[in-house]
Amino acid sequence: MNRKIIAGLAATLACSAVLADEIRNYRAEAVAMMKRDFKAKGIATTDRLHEDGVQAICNRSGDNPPKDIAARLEKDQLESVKYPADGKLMGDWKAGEKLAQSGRGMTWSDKAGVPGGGNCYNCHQISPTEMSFGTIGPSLYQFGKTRGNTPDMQKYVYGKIWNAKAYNLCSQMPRFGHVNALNEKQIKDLVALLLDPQSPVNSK
Amino acid sequence: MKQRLGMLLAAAALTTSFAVHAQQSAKKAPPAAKAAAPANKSEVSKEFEKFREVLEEDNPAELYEAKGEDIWKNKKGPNGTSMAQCDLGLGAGVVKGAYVHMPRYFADVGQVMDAERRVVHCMIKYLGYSEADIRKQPFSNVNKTPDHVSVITYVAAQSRNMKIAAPQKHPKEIEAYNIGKEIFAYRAGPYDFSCASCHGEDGKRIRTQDLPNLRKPDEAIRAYQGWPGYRMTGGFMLTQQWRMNDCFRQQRFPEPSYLSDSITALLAYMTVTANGQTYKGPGIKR
Amino acid sequence: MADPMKIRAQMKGDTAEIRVLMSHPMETGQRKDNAGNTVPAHYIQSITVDVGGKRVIQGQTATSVSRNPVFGFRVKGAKAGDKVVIHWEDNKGDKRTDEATIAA
Amino acid sequence: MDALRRTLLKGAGATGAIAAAIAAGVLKPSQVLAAEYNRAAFEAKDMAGALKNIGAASAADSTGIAIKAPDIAENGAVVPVDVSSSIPNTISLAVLVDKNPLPLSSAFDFANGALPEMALRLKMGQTSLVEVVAKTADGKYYKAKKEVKVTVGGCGG
Repeated sequence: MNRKIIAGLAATLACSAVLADEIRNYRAEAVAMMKRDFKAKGIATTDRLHEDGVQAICNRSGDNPPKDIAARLEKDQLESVKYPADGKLMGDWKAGEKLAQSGRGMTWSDKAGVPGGGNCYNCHQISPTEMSFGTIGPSLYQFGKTRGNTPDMQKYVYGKIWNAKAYNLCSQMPRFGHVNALNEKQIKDLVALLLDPQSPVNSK
Repeated sequence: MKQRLGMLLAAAALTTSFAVHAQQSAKKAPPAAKAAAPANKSEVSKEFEKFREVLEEDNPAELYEAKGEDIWKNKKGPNGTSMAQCDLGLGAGVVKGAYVHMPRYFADVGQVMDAERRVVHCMIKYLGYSEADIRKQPFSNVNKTPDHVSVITYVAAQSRNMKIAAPQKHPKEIEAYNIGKEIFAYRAGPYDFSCASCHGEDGKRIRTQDLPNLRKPDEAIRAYQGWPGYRMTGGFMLTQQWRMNDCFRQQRFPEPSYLSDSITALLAYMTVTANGQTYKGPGIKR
Repeated sequence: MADPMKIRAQMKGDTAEIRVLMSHPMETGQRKDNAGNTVPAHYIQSITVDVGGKRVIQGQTATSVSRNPVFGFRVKGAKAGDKVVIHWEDNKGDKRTDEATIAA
Repeated sequence: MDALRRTLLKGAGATGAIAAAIAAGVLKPSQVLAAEYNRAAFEAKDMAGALKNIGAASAADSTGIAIKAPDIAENGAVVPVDVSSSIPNTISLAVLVDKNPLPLSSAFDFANGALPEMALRLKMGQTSLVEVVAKTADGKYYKAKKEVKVTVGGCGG
């Protein structure tokens, strides 16, 4: 599907660009160059260079898609979230903390079939005991304490980790469940890390 | 759903003028959101800053710089020949200042080359190094620092305290910059990352590592002069080509070929962005 | 053979500041290589510094010192032009001596 | 050289034998240090063992020893540390890292104008105390310590 969309989009854009000011379509040249230069290594195959629909829209809008389009695509993404069949969304916050620490997963140096990590501390402050945290995403310290852990909140956090693009189409956060980077149990454990009252995230 | 998506995208394409590099969309507040207490995010960075000067003052990169100089000057390559004919862009044999004037177009090969690509080109052509061997181990590891890494370190050090001035005259130089700019912003792969995911905003960090915003001259210089750099983890020299390679690894992309056009283009984009800034490398990095 | 040291020596008032970079793996003997084999310990054990023909510093080191070691010392009463001779030896018997002249 | 004879580096006992060996031409002077390597101290697996083997088991806490090191290290593989002693007649300094598998990193003797101070870079496998021992010419030992936190890093800059 993606290829068709991209082809259509590219054609449309290429035409309008040429008509507008005769500038070259450097994006198309860049993508063609990357497809020439990048080689599959381990689990990182070259199909990863193809944009999917969400990536295509974000790439073409400088991460600033038109509001109506964004809203519709976000709804699509949200509809694709698979919630646990047993209805339980909170797992074990201790397992979640371990997962949040791990930055592994999906690189060419990671092995196929080995569960990856959540990569959470790369971008977020979470537990107060971990000083080494990134700031690309917002601080999640006291996340549950300030928001509570109602069923709605659990559902939001689960969905956000499963597919961050369901809530903000061009978010920098990966779609962990959507791309099978994290499984159901792992996401439950991360939900618990953020929302469980016993989690250090919510300590005073 | 697939069809719906397609229609939406087509609609979007028709109804919107797609400004490249428009501002980041406003983040949607999560339901019932109340911002958590902001972390004192600069505390750790400040502590690192206090000791940066100490680390930079005695940088083991100098050991590799000396080794590279020996190889360049003293016919230490496989053929026992000299680098006198190697033109890094400022004339045959001229090393002083050459580093900060690359990437540039080289008429003898008809393409734009970044510094590392040009140095390796010369080492193969004039010193008799094997391209296959260099490609077999392009980057240093704990067991071995390849000769070309030392030579690049030497060449870089010969531009210390000089102003960066990557040319944008030849059409291919302009092309490389513009393609590099697009590669920088291109989101793909399972994590939806582009270079800009980490390097597109001010004041961000991964873990404790500061991330320069590579769209700005005074920040691009920080990345530019970091590499070639002595990597404290492992304790060996790594180059710009390595930095790009490992960023793509963490971007969850497939692997860019060593010395490829894509990497030269990215380096052209970064270097031109840093033009006018003073080079203080080689670096010492975490 | 071991690569040369990089020695910097400069007078500040009546005191010479001496900085030295050494090229050495400083293997702990605990690291495993890619094949899973333990890399044997390999580290500098002794260091001496002579200034103007006199032994001013002697030291012993072990694996807690970083790879490619860096040391800084200060010697009072040294003069510009004095020769600084630094010597190291490691646990495998490799050794290296390099010298520099104290700059004004 | 006299000052260097009474320092942290001397293992117990060996000195006389080595002097005799040199005199007899069996050992070259350049081999002396290697022969005298304080193996017991440097191979001690804990602080107590290392301190005991440099003779500093009962060193007194002192504010005369300055340790300049980061509160949080950018990288535990290379922690820049500056140590110095203002205790009169300090002739030796030893630097230890309490949580490392082999805590004693180095011991240096100073003579002939060398100031009792040094800059060096340490490996630290985890958050640890850097402990510095000073020995004075009259055979007394003093110590001081500073904590350095070691954190998980990002992608390496």
